[in-house]
Amino acid sequence: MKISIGCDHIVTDLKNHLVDYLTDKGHEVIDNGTYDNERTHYPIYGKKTAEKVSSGEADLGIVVCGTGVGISVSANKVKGIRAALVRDIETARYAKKQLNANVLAMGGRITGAGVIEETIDTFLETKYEETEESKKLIEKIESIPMNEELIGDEQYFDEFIEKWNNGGYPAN
Amino acid sequence: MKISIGCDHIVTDLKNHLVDYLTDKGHEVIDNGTYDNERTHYPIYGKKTAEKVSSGEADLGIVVCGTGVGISVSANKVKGIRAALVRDIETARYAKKQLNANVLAMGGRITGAGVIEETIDTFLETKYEETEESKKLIEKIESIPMNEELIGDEQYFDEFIEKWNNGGYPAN
Amino acid sequence: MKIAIASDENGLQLKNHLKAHLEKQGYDVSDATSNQSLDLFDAATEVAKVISNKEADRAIMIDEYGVGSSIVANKYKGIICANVADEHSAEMTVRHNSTKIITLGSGIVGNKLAEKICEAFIKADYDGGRHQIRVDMVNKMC
Amino acid sequence: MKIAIASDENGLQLKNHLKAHLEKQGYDVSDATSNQSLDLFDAATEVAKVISNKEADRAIMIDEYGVGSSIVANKYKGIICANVADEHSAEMTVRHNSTKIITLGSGIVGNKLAEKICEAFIKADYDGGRHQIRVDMVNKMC
Repeated sequence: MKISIGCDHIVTDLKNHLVDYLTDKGHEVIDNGTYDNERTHYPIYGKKTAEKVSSGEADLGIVVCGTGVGISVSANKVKGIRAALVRDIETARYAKKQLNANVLAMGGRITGAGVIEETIDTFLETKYEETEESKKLIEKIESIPMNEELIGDEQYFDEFIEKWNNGGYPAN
Repeated sequence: MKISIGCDHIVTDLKNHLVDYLTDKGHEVIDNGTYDNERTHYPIYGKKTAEKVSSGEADLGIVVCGTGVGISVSANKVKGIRAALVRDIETARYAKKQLNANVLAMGGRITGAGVIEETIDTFLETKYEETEESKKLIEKIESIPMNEELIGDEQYFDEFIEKWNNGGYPAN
Repeated sequence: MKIAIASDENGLQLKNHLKAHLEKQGYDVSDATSNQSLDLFDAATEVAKVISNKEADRAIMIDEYGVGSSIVANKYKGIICANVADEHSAEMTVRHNSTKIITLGSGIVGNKLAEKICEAFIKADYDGGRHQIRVDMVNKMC
Repeated sequence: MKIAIASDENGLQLKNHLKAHLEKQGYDVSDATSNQSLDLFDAATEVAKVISNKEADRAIMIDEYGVGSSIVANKYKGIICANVADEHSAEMTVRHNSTKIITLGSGIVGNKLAEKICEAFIKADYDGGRHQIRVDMVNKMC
């Protein structure tokens, strides 16, 4: 499978481990960064990782940050993405099977690497089983109006980064 | 507080991180090893860590291995030890408050470092609140006959280590 | 602080348990899905509305797994919602992400754990500071 | 495979739920604390006895937090018991520790998660190999 992956600077080591883990299993991995431990901002990587999935370039996405929340919310705000933030294998199984979730999110400060690996395995192996109920639910989700301008726009966050670089946000 | 800590070779990095975490908070830490990633056996470190607590040399113990199971079971088999294997903060709080648990165990492959840190904080801060019920339960646990020969016996596992060194166990 | 609570049918029992628990602790809790049998989409949409309209400061939404409701709520502009199953996440997501809605899975978390997650969520405050750039970025999206 | 299940009063509801669930899957499940109101010490002791006497191959014990029962069961010689709250631990502890008893907290894990933990526990087999030296060490203790 082709997997799009992303993280923030808190869990870069975990993301690198997962890239190796997935590659060893024969998957092709698109690593959207971040690539080091320098302070950065999770929405950049949540958006990048999700866009590869919504465009069809990747089959599924995996995002990690400290709790998994920030990067999963960012991924979920891309049209067509259903990002499942989970702390256990069964919720990941359900999210794929019944919600056809296409991005899996976990927190590297919350969940250990053994559980994360097995949750990823389960998420990749589980097939979506369409029912009338699941179809209706996904259609309802798709019907929520979404801003599509942001897709592929690499300058989308520039205003904030400029403000950050000019000391417009506190550093603490 | 004086904290006795131990781990197996799967989670030495996590244990080292926790030693620093506890030391930075002003605790005195007895590090019972293991000290590197060379293959070894969790009962050695579960027993060592627990004995410092049962003897009164340390106030409380913390043990970690992959799932937390092996090393917590080993610690629990030392007389006077109530080793709480937990995956969440609330169970640690309960175990201290109502069972007067004196060793906390977690799995480094199961639980992330953020949750482990806050679980340790909660375990150390929570006070045992004796009730008739908790007193009776702890007395019942204490009444189970235990082998006391093993306490302080550093040769206790030698027969198995000798067998291991002579190829008496499979290496896979 | 005003707290809204909601659920679909699968989350009804845990919702009632948590509402009673939080009220016993003195919190002002209003049921956003009382006397209604909504699916998780409609219940999560209701919760997003309650937060967008500032009718409550924080909201808790329960379905069987939590994850479906969080996907729905996060599709609405300005909403930051976290599916959580542990106290530490509940606290940190408020402090770092300015999360105002959490979702819980009644099939995943037991009553005692759910109580503590809700307490940690309600007691936490947003840290602000450097975290604001990320919140600004997220709020520009969708 | 014979499976024993047991609980104190706090775990009664989840015990009955899991017994029905596992039986529906075709497992042979016997209730080691049927029609008895035991505290967690007596219930966990009963479970340890059932495993020591080989009256069951695996056992599942439920109290409100799981952790008390696991402390009790592990005080008996030859017993290796794990308090678990996730599927991965349930599988790995059988494979690596030859665990024959798990404990669950009814206040911590929800029904769906508990079902999957039990299934993972029952389906797993002990790996043997290098793990045997650790099991031998533990079994010499207490």
